[in-house]
Amino acid sequence: MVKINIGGLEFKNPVMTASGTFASGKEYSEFVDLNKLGAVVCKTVTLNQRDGNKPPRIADMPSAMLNSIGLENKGLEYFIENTLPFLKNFDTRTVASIAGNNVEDYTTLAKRLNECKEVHAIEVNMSCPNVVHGQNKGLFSQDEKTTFEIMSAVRKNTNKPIFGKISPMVADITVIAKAIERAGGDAVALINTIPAMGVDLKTRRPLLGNITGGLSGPAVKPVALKLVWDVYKAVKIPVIGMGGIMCAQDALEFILCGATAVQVGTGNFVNPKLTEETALGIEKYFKENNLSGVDDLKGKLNI
Amino acid sequence: MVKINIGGLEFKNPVMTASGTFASGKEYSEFVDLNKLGAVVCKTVTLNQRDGNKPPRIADMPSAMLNSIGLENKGLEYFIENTLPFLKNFDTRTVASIAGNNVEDYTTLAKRLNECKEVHAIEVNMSCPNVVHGQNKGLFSQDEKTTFEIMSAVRKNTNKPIFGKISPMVADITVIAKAIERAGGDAVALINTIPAMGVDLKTRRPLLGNITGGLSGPAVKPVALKLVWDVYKAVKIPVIGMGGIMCAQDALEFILCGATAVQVGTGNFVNPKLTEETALGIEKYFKENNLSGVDDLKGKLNI
Amino acid sequence: MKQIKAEVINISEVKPGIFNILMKAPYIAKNAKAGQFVEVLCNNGAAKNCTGGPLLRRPFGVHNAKGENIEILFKVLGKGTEYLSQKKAGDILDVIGPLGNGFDIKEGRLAVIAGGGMGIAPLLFAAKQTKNPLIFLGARNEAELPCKEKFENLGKLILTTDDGSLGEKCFLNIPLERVLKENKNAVIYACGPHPMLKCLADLGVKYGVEVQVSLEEKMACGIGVCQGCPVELKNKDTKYKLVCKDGPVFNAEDVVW
Amino acid sequence: MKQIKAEVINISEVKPGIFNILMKAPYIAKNAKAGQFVEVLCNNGAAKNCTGGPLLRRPFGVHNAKGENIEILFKVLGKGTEYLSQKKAGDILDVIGPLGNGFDIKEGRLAVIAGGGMGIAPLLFAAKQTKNPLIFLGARNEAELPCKEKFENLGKLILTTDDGSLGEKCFLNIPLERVLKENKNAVIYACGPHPMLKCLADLGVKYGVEVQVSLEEKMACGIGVCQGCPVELKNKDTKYKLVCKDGPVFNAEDVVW
Ligand SMILES: Cc1cc2nc3c(=O)[nH]c(=O)nc-3n(C[C@H](O)[C@H](O)[C@H](O)COP(=O)(O)OP(=O)(O)OC[C@H]3O[C@@H](n4cnc5c(N)ncnc54)[C@H](O)[C@@H]3O)c2cc1C
Ligand SMILES: Cc1cc2nc3c(=O)[nH]c(=O)nc-3n(C[C@H](O)[C@H](O)[C@H](O)COP(=O)(O)OP(=O)(O)OC[C@H]3O[C@@H](n4cnc5c(N)ncnc54)[C@H](O)[C@@H]3O)c2cc1C
Ligand SMILES: Cc1cc2nc3c(=O)[nH]c(=O)nc-3n(C[C@H](O)[C@H](O)[C@H](O)COP(=O)(O)O)c2cc1C
Ligand SMILES: Cc1cc2nc3c(=O)[nH]c(=O)nc-3n(C[C@H](O)[C@H](O)[C@H](O)COP(=O)(O)O)c2cc1C
Ligand code: FES
Ligand code: FES
Repeated sequence: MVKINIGGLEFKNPVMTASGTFASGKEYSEFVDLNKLGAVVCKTVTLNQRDGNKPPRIADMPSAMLNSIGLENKGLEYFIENTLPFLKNFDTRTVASIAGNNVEDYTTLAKRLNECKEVHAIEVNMSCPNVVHGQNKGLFSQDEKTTFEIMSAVRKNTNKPIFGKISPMVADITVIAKAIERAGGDAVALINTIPAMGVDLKTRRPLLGNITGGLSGPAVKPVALKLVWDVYKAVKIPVIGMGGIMCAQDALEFILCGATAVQVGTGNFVNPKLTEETALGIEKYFKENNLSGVDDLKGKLNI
Repeated sequence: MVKINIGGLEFKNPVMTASGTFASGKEYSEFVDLNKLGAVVCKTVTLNQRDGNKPPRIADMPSAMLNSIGLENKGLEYFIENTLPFLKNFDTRTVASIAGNNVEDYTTLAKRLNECKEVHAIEVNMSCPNVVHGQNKGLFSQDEKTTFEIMSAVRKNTNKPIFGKISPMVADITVIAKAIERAGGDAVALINTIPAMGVDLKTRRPLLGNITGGLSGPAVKPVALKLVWDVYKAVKIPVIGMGGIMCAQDALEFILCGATAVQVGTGNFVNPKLTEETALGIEKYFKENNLSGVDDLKGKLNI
Repeated sequence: MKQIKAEVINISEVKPGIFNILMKAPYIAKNAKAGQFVEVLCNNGAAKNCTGGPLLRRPFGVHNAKGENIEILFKVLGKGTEYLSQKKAGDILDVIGPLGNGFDIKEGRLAVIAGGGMGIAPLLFAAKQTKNPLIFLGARNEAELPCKEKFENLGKLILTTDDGSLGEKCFLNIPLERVLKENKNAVIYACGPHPMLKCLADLGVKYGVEVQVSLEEKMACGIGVCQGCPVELKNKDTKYKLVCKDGPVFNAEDVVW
Repeated sequence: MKQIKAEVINISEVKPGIFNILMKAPYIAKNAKAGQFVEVLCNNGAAKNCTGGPLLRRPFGVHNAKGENIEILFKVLGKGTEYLSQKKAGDILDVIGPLGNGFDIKEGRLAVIAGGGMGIAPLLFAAKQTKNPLIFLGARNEAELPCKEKFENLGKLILTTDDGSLGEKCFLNIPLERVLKENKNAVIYACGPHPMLKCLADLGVKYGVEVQVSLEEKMACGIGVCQGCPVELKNKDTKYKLVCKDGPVFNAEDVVW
C-alpha cells in the first residue's frame, strides 16, 4: 500500500475525494468501498446554513464543467450531528472542509471541529469562487496576508493537520503557498476551480444563475500540474494536487509534478467508481515500477 | 459591415488574428482573403532576433494545446524590412505586436514602429508565459506598476492606437486593465495563454522542452469570457477578447460579454479559413438579428 | 442505484430527431419505478481524451421497463443526445440508475396522465402502472408527438396540438380542466415544459386536485452529491431541494413557480 | 497547398495496428512531391465541442499519389491515429497539403532508399520517383514492416529486422554501409527513428555521400506559422529551422544530431 503522511497523520494511500464533489461519501459509498480511499474530504461546511446560489448551477464546457453551487450546506452543527457519524463506520481518514466570511468564522469552525474526534484533519477552503465575501472583492487565498491570517487562526485552534486550499488565479502561487507554510499549515491543496463563465447566445443570458462560476475537469489539468510543480519547488510541506483527474495516470502525473496526495473531483460525476479505481491504479503502478513509496515518484521529473 | 473603432482607428470588422498564430498573414493568405479581416496582428517582434525555446514546443491537451515557442522572431529591423511590406498589399489593418525585456526595449520598439506607416496600431505584449524576464520572475502584466510603466512609455512614443495584451493569471484583472487605461492605452487585449504544463508518465519528462508553456484553445474560453466580462465592466476603453474562438458563435459570445473586437488564435491551426469564416458569420448574425453595430450586442448580457 | 454496462438492443428514430433506445439493464428494469430516471454517459468512456460527446452524463426518464430491458426516448438537442443518437445495436452504454423518487401512484384514484412534448417520455411507464388512466398528450405539432400509439391501449387518450395537426387545437390544460370539473378525486401525473406544469399546478389549486410534476434541471452527479440541481420549494427547512434526489417528481403545491 | 475535403476510398489494416487510407484528393495527388506531407484533421470538425479526437491536426507523409488519389500509411499510437483508424470508405477527411519541401531527387545518381519502421511511409512515393533504387527497409520485426511487397518491383529490396524475423538480423546501416563503400555517387533518401537517421548521417560523412533525412517534430499549423516544430541546424543565420516548412527533409550534414 502506498501510504503517505501529512502533518504526522498517516493516510493509507494518496487518493482523497475533492471537497464538494463527494458530499460526505454516503451516496458514492454505493459505488465505491470508502475503506479503499486515503481520505474522504467532506463538502465545505460553514458556520450557518447556506442556501447556495440560484439555478442553473451547472453547465457543460469543452472537456470541463462549470459550477456555481455557492457552498450550499446545512451548517456546522448539522454537519457534526448528522454527517460525521456516517464516516465513523469506515477505515479511512475524514477531512472536514471549512469556509467562513472572516477570520473569526474560521476560528470558530476550527475550534469546534477540533473537539470532534471523527475529524482527522481540516481543509481550509479559502478559494470558493462562488461566494462573495463582505470585506474584499477577491477570494481570501488571492491575498497573501489574508491567507496567512486565516491559516494562523486555524492553526491556533486545532492540533489536527490542516490543509490550505487555494485558488489558481493569482500572479504568483508560491507567495500564497509560502504564507500557508509560514502560518503552520501542514499541506497546500490546489487547485480550486478556475473562475469562468458561459453564455447562451440565443437567450443572451449567462448559463449560470450566478453569472460566473468555477471551471473544473480535464481542461484545467495542465494549469493545475504547473501550479503544483511551482508550489512543490517553493515549500517544504506536502502538496495535495487536484484538477481534472480522470484516471490513475492523471493522478500519477500530479505526483510526478510534486504532489504527495491527490484529490478526485469532477471525475466522480463521470465515473462514480473513479476514486477507488484511482487508488488501485496507483498501487498497481507503484508495484510494477518497484517504487517503495510516494517519495520515489514525487517531483521526480526528468528535466 | 460591422465596423468598429479603437482609439480613433476604424476596423472594417471585429475579427483580428491573434499574435503568434498567423505569422504576418503570408501563409494563411493562401487560405483566406486577408481583405476580409478587421486586422492582422503580427507575431510579436522583439528588438533583436530571438531563437525561441528548445523543442518540443507543442503538445496536445484536452480541447486545448500547449505551446512554448518563446517568441522566436528575427528582430525589429527584419520585421520592418521583410515582413511589413507584404501586408501593404491588403486592405486590412496591420497591428504590430511588441515585447521587450524592460521598459527601454518597449520604448525603442514603439518609437521605431511609430515611423512605419504600414503599421496602424501596436499591441503591447506584456504577457508571454514562455519568456523569462531578467528583473522579476513573473510576467510584466501580472504587476500593476510594470504594466503602467510599459504602457506609459509606449504611449509617449507613438500616436498610433495601442492595445495592452495581458495575462489571465492575476488575482484581479481589473487592476491591470485600469493601469492600461490610466496609461493612455486604447484597448485591453486578453487573454494571452494560461501558464500550464504536461508530463509524459512513461519517460517522466515534461512534454515541452521548456518544461512549462501556455494553454490555449476551446478549454480556455470560459476563463477568457469571464475575464473579458470583468474588464468590460471596469474600464471605458474597448476590450479585445480572445481565447478558444473556433467559430463565429464563440466570437459573438465574446462580444456579448463586452468585447469590441475578437482575435482568433489556435483555431487557425485547426481550420485555416477560420478568421474569414468568423468575420462572415458575425456579419450574418448582425444582419439576421437587425443589429446596426457592435454596440447593439456588446456587453448586452441579460442578467 | 447501480452503474450498469447496458447493451443497446435496438435504436430507432421514431420521429425526425426523436430516438428510442431499448437496452439491456436487468437491475434497473427490475427496480425502476415510474418517474425515475437514469444518467447516461455520452462520451466514449474517455472523458479524459474527450473523444466524443460531453463530459457530464445526461439524465433521461425511464420510458419503459419490461423483463430485463429498459427504454429511453429522447430528442436530439445538443451534443449528448447527438452522441446517443449515433449508437448502434450491440454498443454498450454506461448507465447509472434508477435515480430519483418517481411518481407516488395513488391507487383507487382517477389517474390523469399529462405529458407535453418530450415530457411524455417517463409517462408511458407511469401510464402502465395506473389503472384506466386518462392520458392527455400535447405537443406543438404531430411531428413532436412520438409514440402516441404506445399509449393507445393503456387508457383513454386525449391528444392536443398547438397547430391542430393532431387532436384538438389547444393546450392540453383545456380538455384536462373539463375532466377536473367532474373528478375531484383525480391525481395528475405530469411532465413537460415548465409553463405547462405551472398551468397544471394552478388547475390543481383551483379544483383541489393533487398534481405531481416531474421537473428538470441541469445535472452533474444525478445522485444528490453536487447540489447542482436545485428547485425552490415553499415553506421548507431549506430554500432548495434537489431535482435528482428529492425529485424529479414534486407535489405541484410545494414548488415556487 | 490547399485545404481539401478528401473522401476515403478505401481503408485497410495492413498489419495489426497499421492502417492504409486511400483517399480522393486530386489537387494534392497532382502537386505532391515525394517526401512532402499532409496535415489531417482528426476530430469531427467540431473541435469546439471536442467530439472525437485531438484538437490539432496530425502530419502524415504522402505514401503514394496516383491519378486523383493519395495514400497515407500510419501506425495507431494515440488518439489522432486511433480516430483515423476508425474511418470508413465514404467518410470525408479534412486534409491540408501538400506541405513541406520533399526530397531533392538527384537524377543520374544511385538512389538509396532507407526506411526504418513507419519511416517507410513517405519512401514508397520516393522510390517510385527514382530509377532502379536500392531499397533498404528495416524494422523491429516482421509485424512492424508493412507494405514491403509494394516496394518489390521498384528496385532491389534489402530487408533487415532486429529479431531476424525477416531479412538480415541487424540494423539496416550494416548492409547499407557495404553499398556505400562501393558507390560514392549514391544519394541516400532516409526516414525513420532518430538514432537510425543519425547513424546514416555518420555514414554519409564517412563515405562523403549525400544523405537526405526526413525529420519529425510535433506540429500545430504545419505551414510555417506557429514556429512549433524547430530543428536545430549548424552554421545558419538562425539557430532553428522549421520541420514543416524548411523540411521535413534536411541535408543530414546540416542537422545538429
Ligand atoms: C430528470 C430528467 C429526465 C429527463 N428525461 C428526458 C427524457 O426522457 N427524454 C428527453 O428527451 N429528455 C429528457 N430530459 C432532458 C435531457 O436530459 C436533455 O435533453 C439532455 O440532457 C440534453 O443534452 P444535450 O447534450 O443533447 O444538449 P445540451 O448540449 O446540454 O443542450 C443543447 C441545447 O438544448 C437545450 N436544452 C438542454 N436540455 C433541455 C431540456 N431539458 N429542455 C429544453 N431544452 C434543453 C440547452 O439549453 C441547449 O440550448 C430529462 C431531464 C431530466 C433532468
Ligand atoms: C512530417 C511528418 C510526417 C509523418 N508521417 C507519418 C506517416 O506517414 N506515418 C505515420 O505513421 N506517422 C507519421 N508521422 C508521425 C505521426 O504524425 C504521429 O504518429 C501522429 O501524429 C501521432 O498522433 P496520435 O494522436 O495518434 O498520437 P499522440 O496522442 O500524439 O501520441 C501518442 C504517443 O505516441 C508518441 N508519438 C507521437 N508521435 C510519434 C512519432 N512520430 N514517433 C514515435 N512516437 C510518437 C507520443 O509521444 C505519445 O506517447 C509523421 C510525422 C511528421 C512530423
Ligand atoms: C460541483 C462542485 C462543487 C465543489 N464544491 C467545493 C467545495 O465545497 N469546497 C471546495 O473546497 N472545493 C469545491 N469544489 C472544487 C473541487 O474540490 C476541486 O478543487 C476542483 O473541482 C478541481 O478538481 P476537479 O477538476 O477534479 O473537479 C467543487 C467543485 C465542483 C465541480
Ligand atoms: C503557438 C502560439 C504562439 C503564440 N505567440 C504569441 C505571441 O507571439 N504574442 C502574443 O501576444 N501572443 C501569442 N500567443 C497567444 C495568442 O495570441 C492568444 O492570446 C492565445 O493563444 C489565446 O487565444 P486562442 O485560444 O484563440 O489561441 C500565441 C499562442 C499560440 C498558440
Ligand atoms: S445533480 Fe448533483 S445533486 Fe443533483
Ligand atoms: S508546425 Fe507550425 S511552424 Fe511548423
